[in-house]
Amino acid sequence: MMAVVAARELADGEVVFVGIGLPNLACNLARRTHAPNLVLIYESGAVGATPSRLPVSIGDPALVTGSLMVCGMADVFQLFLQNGRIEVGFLGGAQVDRHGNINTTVIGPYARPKVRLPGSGGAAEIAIHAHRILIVSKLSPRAFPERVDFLTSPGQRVAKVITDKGVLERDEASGDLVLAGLYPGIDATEVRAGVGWKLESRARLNQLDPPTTTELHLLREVLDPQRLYLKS
Amino acid sequence: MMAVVAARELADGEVVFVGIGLPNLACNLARRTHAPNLVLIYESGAVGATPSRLPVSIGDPALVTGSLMVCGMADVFQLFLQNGRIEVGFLGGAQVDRHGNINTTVIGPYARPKVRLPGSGGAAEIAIHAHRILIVSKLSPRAFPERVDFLTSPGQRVAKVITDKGVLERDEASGDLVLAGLYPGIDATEVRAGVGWKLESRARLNQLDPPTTTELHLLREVLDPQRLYLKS
Amino acid sequence: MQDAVARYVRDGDVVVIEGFTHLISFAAGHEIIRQHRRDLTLCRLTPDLIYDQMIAAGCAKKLVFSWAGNPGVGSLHAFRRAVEGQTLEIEEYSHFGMVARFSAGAARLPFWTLRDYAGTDLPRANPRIKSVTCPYTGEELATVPALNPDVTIVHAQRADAQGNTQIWGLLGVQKEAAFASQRVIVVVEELVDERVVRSDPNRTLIPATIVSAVVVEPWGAHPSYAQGYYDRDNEFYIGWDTISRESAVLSDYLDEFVYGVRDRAEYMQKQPRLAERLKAGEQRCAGVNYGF
Amino acid sequence: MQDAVARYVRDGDVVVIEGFTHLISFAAGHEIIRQHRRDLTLCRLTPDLIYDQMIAAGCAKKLVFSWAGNPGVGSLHAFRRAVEGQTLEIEEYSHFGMVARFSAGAARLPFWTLRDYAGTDLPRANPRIKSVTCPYTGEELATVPALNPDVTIVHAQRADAQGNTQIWGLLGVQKEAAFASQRVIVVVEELVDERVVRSDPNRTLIPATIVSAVVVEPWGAHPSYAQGYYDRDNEFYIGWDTISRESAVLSDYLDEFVYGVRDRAEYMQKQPRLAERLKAGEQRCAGVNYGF
Repeated sequence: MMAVVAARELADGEVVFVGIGLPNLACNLARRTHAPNLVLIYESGAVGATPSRLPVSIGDPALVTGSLMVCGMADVFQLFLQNGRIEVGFLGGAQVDRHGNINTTVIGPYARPKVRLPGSGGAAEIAIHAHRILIVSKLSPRAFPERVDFLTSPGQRVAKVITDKGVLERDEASGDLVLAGLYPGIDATEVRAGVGWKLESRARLNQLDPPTTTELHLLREVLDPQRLYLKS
Repeated sequence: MMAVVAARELADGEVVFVGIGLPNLACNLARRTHAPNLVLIYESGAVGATPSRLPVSIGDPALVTGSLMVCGMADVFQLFLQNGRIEVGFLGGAQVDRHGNINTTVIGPYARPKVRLPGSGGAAEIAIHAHRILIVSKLSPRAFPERVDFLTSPGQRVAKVITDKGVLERDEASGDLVLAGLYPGIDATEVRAGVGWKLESRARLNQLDPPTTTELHLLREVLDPQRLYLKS
Repeated sequence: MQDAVARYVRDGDVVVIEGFTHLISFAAGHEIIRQHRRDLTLCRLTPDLIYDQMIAAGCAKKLVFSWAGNPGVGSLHAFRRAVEGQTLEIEEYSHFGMVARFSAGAARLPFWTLRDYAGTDLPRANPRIKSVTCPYTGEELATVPALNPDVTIVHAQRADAQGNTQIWGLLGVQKEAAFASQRVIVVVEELVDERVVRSDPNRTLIPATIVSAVVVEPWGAHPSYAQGYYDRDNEFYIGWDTISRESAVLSDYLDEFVYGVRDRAEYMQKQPRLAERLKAGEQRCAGVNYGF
Repeated sequence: MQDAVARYVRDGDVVVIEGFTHLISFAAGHEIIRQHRRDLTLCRLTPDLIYDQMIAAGCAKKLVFSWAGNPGVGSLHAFRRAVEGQTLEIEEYSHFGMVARFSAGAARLPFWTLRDYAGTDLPRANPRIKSVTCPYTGEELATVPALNPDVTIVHAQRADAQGNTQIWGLLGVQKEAAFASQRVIVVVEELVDERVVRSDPNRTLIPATIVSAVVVEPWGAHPSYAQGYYDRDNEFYIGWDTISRESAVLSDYLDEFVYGVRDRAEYMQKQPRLAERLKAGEQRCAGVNYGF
């Protein structure tokens, strides 16, 4: 369901900066349904990739073979990202707070971390330069604290947070994430239980359509038949 | 003779930033005599070129075909020149002054030029970054004024000025160009007559050997049979 | 070409036709002259004959450049007349300065830092050359401001219909100029299938995502050249010295070869032996394996 | 490889083994472990398994990085143990910050300017992230200091005997890291004749003029990959999670596959089915014409 909702967020022809896992699945699902001209850019330097297998890493050789352009990483960050050429960026994180700020650096204090996470990678600059950020993350009070332990990627450009139970949006007035849509059969209280602050709701909540048979078929039989990323 | 003297200034294995005309002839003469491993870099981006014909421009396609590397101009200026990877740079100019400063910009005041020359091109940064600058220029009081009308390329790194009558060097103590060597049959007064300031001499003047028959053969029959650059 | 210029090049624009000796779009320059564009700010490292023609034709208000000569020949006479007669504004850098301006523009930074200009008169002639202090070492370094053209025109060997563009041989600052620009017109020798581009993605210099229009114009770079397609027309460069020395002769040249033809195809038909004389020989490299 | 590491990698050096997923020189990392180098400052965007191994083997005093994980799998456990146990110094940037540090080093500038870090905690965690004021617009922009390693090791598909090195597929920051470095070791799948390099000069990423040593080491990037030669060994990356979770198991791995072999050839002989499983398929592009 998360991959399906994420896919539906992408408009045809958009330039998307994409990571591995669910975002990659979502982009490829969108390309095979309503957005055949989506341009996928990976921070590894592959532009317009059409991978013949599910890439296991953003540096997978399958992203190179048959792509439209392969450039160095200085070009990726300067000419594409900083230049403002990326419309959508996907991010995930160990923690997402009420402002949409993301932490992928440490749990606990920086100097004496309880858990050392991988760090920013390209996430800081993606959050700053992509026009619209989509976060994909499963709900839990730990993952959605009121305030992140470390602010790796600022939340200003976060458009939506696609969770396993519903969709949050950033409310422009308050700058807070608010509940905007619910998946079939899910109640707002279930979403609130997975969030570490008092989650407000939009006046009118979207009821999101369940995956179509086409979407399910593509995901399960074509895009990820080995269920590498489709665990739920 | 100028091409021969310039060629002899180059040591085997050196990395040379080379322009068109006599410097190019000199480099190719050196490559065929004592310096087969000279690496020629052109500001157009051709590295290790071995042109099959005499290039008419520094962007000649013959510099590309069969070269070791072709890179963009941002790389030429940042990764090679500014990085300090260029050992020798050749420059010429409408005016060279007593400090070795070069003018390739204007004769007369900048705002109301008597003669508008092409401008710096890469000359300003070549003069600043190449470890050793060789100037090739014919003597005349106009071409060697006491002070250039416009300082395009600073003279600090000028090692020698190779003229049609003798060789000047930069004296480290005074910072002035001084007479260092004479061509066969030329008198010091002839050189002084071509210079617009009181030219000092080294205590001991070099008497430069005339071109060998090999050198002359290579220049006239192999490298520039149509006498594009060998006018004198 | 007519449509692309009509649509994307406007009076008063900051226009860049780049290409260092290689891949200079004379075809685009001629079309701009034919469409009587005015008050352009023309930017280019080496104005070359094409800007000399555009200056002579009255398209240019200002020239931004780093080396204004006829390479391997001598002066650009229309340029010299305009500067010595003070009818053309100029803004002058060195090559590195111009490259840095495009690099800043392409990276969407307001300036670029370089070690340059110490001891030269260039910053006095051009107050836009400034300096910055390194926050680590305290050193003073030169800066130039970003250059973000309204439109950049790039000639290339090949592109697909979307504008994914591949270039080999000298690369100049084509990539930086294109990424720095609001609009990009790509002019190619050959339109190829997307599969050709995808078969060798490392050769792609400009992606379709930044391209406004693709124009197919074989021989569109003459008298400049396209590696693998045709040689540089050195005779033309030498001949330009004579043509451009007198305004009247230059004017006759424009009448015959620019205003007097409708497009590049007619330009080539007028000179039937050109193609034969300049057509490139064959020196094809082997491909590499992109398999995994 | 033994000679190159003995000669060019010294205790206390700032060492870079670059390659973004692609072309990571595991062979060089293993040789550095075998030669018991100590107190190294290891720099790399993505430390990957090779730095995890070098950290576990005690080579590293400090790690400079931007993303320290096992790509597509999870954590680098030796790294995590060292950081959580505070036995390893770290200096942390984002990817763009590391790319910018190499770019500055390669251009021999003391710093690089970027639009980044506004609103993040990274500058608080790393005081070397500073800022500069644009001399044109007055904007405040982030800066990072240049990174100039003592030695950079680059794996590549092919080079000639002098070190003119060609790479295709993902390019990472190989060029910038090499140009930034005092010494450069190039490790290649294949040594080719200079004529092969000269037949396609646009593919050359690193020129011989900056190369200290060329080492021929087929399969030297395994479990990373070399486009056109062999695939990434994803099974190994997944398996590393188990191996590295326990110090003792990791230690056994090093004993068997690093200390227990003399060189990469022996490493490959120990795993006879590896080559068969990972050998690249054929997807060769056509060549282009460099004639004129």
